Amino acid sequence: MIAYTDKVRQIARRLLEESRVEMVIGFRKGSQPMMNEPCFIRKAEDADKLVWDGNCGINLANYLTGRNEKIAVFAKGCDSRNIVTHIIENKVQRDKLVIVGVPCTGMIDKRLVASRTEGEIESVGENADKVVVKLSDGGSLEYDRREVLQGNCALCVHRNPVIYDELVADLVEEQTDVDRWADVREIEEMDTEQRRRFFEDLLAPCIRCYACRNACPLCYCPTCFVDESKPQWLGKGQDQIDIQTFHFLRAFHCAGRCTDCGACQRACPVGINMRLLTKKLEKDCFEMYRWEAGMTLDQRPALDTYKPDDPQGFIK
Amino acid sequence: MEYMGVEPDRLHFSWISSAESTKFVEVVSEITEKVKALGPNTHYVKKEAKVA
Amino acid sequence: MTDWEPKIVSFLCNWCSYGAADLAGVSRMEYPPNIRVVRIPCTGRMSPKFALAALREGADAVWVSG
Amino acid sequence: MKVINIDQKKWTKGIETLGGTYKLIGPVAEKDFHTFKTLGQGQLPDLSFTNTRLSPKDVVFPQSEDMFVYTLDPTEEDCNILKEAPKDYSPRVILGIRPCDARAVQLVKLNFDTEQYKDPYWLRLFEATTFVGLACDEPCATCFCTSTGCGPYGEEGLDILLAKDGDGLRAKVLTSKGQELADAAGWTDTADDGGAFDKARQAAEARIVSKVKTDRLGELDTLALHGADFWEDVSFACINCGTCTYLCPTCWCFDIQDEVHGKKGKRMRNWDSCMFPIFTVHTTGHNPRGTKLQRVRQRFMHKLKYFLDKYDQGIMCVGCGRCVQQCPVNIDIRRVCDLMNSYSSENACAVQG
Amino acid sequence: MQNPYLPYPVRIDEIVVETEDKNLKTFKLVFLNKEDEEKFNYKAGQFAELSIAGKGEIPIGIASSPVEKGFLKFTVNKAGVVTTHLHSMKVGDIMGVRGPLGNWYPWEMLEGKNILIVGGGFAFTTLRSSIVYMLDPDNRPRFGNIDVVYGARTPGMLLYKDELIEWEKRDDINVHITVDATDDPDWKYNVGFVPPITEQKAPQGDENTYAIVCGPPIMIKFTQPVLEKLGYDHEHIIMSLENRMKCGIGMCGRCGIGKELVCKDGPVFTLADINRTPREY
Repeated sequence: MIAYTDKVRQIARRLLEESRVEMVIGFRKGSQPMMNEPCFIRKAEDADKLVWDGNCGINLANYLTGRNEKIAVFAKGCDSRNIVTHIIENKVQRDKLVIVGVPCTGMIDKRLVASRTEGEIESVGENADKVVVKLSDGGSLEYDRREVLQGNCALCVHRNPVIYDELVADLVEEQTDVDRWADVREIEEMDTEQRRRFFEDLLAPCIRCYACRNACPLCYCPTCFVDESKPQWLGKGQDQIDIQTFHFLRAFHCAGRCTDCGACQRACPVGINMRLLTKKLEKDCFEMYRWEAGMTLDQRPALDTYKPDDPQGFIK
Repeated sequence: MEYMGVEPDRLHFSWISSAESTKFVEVVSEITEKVKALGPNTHYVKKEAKVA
Repeated sequence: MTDWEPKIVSFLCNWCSYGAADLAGVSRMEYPPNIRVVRIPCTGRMSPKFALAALREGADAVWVSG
Repeated sequence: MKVINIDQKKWTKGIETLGGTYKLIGPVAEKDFHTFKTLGQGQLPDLSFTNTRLSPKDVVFPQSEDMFVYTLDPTEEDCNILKEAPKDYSPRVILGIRPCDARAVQLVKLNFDTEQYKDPYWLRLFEATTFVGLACDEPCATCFCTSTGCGPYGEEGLDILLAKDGDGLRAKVLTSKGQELADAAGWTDTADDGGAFDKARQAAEARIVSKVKTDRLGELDTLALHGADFWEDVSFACINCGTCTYLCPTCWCFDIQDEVHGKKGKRMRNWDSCMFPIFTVHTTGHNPRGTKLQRVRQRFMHKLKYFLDKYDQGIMCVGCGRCVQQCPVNIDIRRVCDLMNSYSSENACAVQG
Repeated sequence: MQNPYLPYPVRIDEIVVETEDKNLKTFKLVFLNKEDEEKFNYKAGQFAELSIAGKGEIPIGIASSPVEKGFLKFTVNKAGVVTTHLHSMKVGDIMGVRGPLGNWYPWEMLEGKNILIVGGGFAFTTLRSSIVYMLDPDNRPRFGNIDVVYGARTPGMLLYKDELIEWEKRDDINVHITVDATDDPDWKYNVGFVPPITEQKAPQGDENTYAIVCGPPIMIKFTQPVLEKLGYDHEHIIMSLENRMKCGIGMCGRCGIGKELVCKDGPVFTLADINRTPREY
């Protein structure tokens, strides 16, 4: 994916030069190892600011709503599925977008690399299958790229964009040998009490900064239910029940829409894996309705439609 | 909700037509029995907020 | 707690179950007094937050009926 | 200079003794990072940490705290009348707070301890707390405390400063509160360290490579900075989560909320964040800071300009680097500070947004 | 340490519905403890936090005047959670008041000066407080001419109608009442928006004349050029700002505009002050 940078710059420059778009949304090099910052450029000569590597984990679909310009956006598999969801939900207009597809081989989990590494990381480089960490004391380390991917990327089966106007590179081979729901099954196998304890423990460190919600491209409600005051659904303090209610309800709101892009987990400052909640709903949608979010523009979402053969065993 | 640790019998769904008063009575009785068997809901109830 | 009686918050569709409840009442049928009925215009109005809100406030069970 | 030497045995013994009279708060390893927690009996603070991911500001300013309690039961005589909530203000000691976080408490104090009003909750907790700092010998790449009037061996806001010395610790007692604590713990082994403390300080300061310039911020015109052209670029990536504000040791904004349970209610306060749109929204729906740009600008302007102008005590940032490390989209206060500090209004028109 | 967050308990003594849409009520509050009343020493232009147990607090300008003893008056618009609940309360109910908060109109500076008051809608509360204060026989000689321009959407939306009529009759104050529109054939006062009426009726600005302006943003926006035309410079235009507040004592941080905190350093600012801060109100 390293080689994508040149192509990304080239495409951005051309689109702006030809005035096909007013702005291009991509990434620029971050100020820290393993961090890139989403940015926009409006002038062709700024195209060289853009980069693309294994640290572009932020979901750029987030930055498309509420804009009037004609925009070009770089989209990984998950980003493109969220763009589809946005189009279906009338949040963005297809004809105002130029989607530049980026076939993806997964993003690096910076927390994982940091926790595996002893000592201060100075910089991190990568090639097709290795991640190379340079330490500030001069030493260096190498990891197998597959081993330090974000949790969702390691399990991703839609690495290629599903919708695009042009591509940065040839499509990549999809992973077929992954067990997507192993962690969800593990929780399903617990009994009620264990599950309750499990989630209590999982969500206990939450500081309610709402980074998960704000990083999520699905969470675009003008007023989130946690902010509503008439009625006020939940308290605003550090009460554990309130915290759990927030996470459970947020997950419900993502049912049948979540693409498991991993933005929530990546954004969380205290490292909560709230994907364990959204993935359950993703799994249910897949198993009950054969539905995966954002795969096509021509189909209404599972929870948006009624089919006579929908499962209804739970109804008396 | 079951997944997040609420007992399955604490949540029921049903379909009753406006003419089916007998079914209504049946369902109410059945649910009440089940919940009685389960005992009171002690988890996931917001008690007084516990803060500093 | 021997005298404990469950509180079941019931969300009933105005056109279906609420009608059935009404009919049951008019017909003087007997049923357990444990349900607290919330009439909703349609089960489509139901939202997970209602169910969670009921449990948070101390309901012992939630029943949604169309 | 006289310092107290504390070997490992004395340290363990001292902590144990202190546990009898003080509530002990110290860093503990939890999952994959350190947090400041109340220590259990016999538990030692784990001093092998760079810095905690969350700042220890909650020791004096809990994220949620009760203010008042009341009853809504009309049969009771004091129905609807607010009463002080019972609180614990017993003496406590925070062990191993970093100098940057200790200075942050002093900056926050400017807000809560004013001539006109004093915040009783914050001040009582502050007064109940003895601050035992731990100097930083291995700062992170994101640390820029030497640029913010602090430093890895900064003493402001501390009662005792500890520094690692091989297996043991060296301590410098800075206040009478600190002396009391040292006496209570039995740390009395004073010796002349022959300047080792100062040498270690200089070495640590030299390790801080990240620097920002703040020299021009004071003289720049508020409205010109406010109308500067770089805010759109700075704020673009922001997702308006409250991570930076919640992790920041110097952010103090809060919200007051009533919660009722049955007939009993309480008024409590919770941290709030200028990053959230509802922070400033009026009941009419009008929001003076309705856009992301305005909110991001407010955060940086408050920290780097308004605070400086209001109190003349430097910027409201201690250079701990938490917001830099944890920002999900890598918005870097050092970059923003440089942009602001080097801003010249000549080539940009100051439009109010 | 006195707790500045603790409200004084008060009882609602009287409720007056002010306007025809019934969304504005004036509450007369009486302190339960005499010593609290003595501590609550305020000046016209200040506000207080009204506190309702279980609901929260709201900052409201004090409508009564320091020269009126024994009670406080607040005119409250029904809008949010707290105000809606307040509107459902009855005489005799217990609630809380915390204050007085913020600064006041600069009475020391205004001594011996002519005063123009321009108000619109339900922002007239602290202006009423000011007028009553200035008209007090002890205080009236300390001020020059007093002119008041007050407008509302319709006659039924005017606050304190009885007092307005009384003031209208006096010769030591010029009151110009106006409404945006009316179909009442007996309406004997002005019709038109506040800014043009100000232009017609208000005195010219000079060294010795100050304008106090309080009203909805749109009114303020169009009144400002009118005052400029009349010769008021920005140091002579005094305004009261409104921002979302919680603590009221400058600590919670939300009402900040620039380095000023509206709740503590304000709400009263001169236009010249306001021009020096970012426009975030």
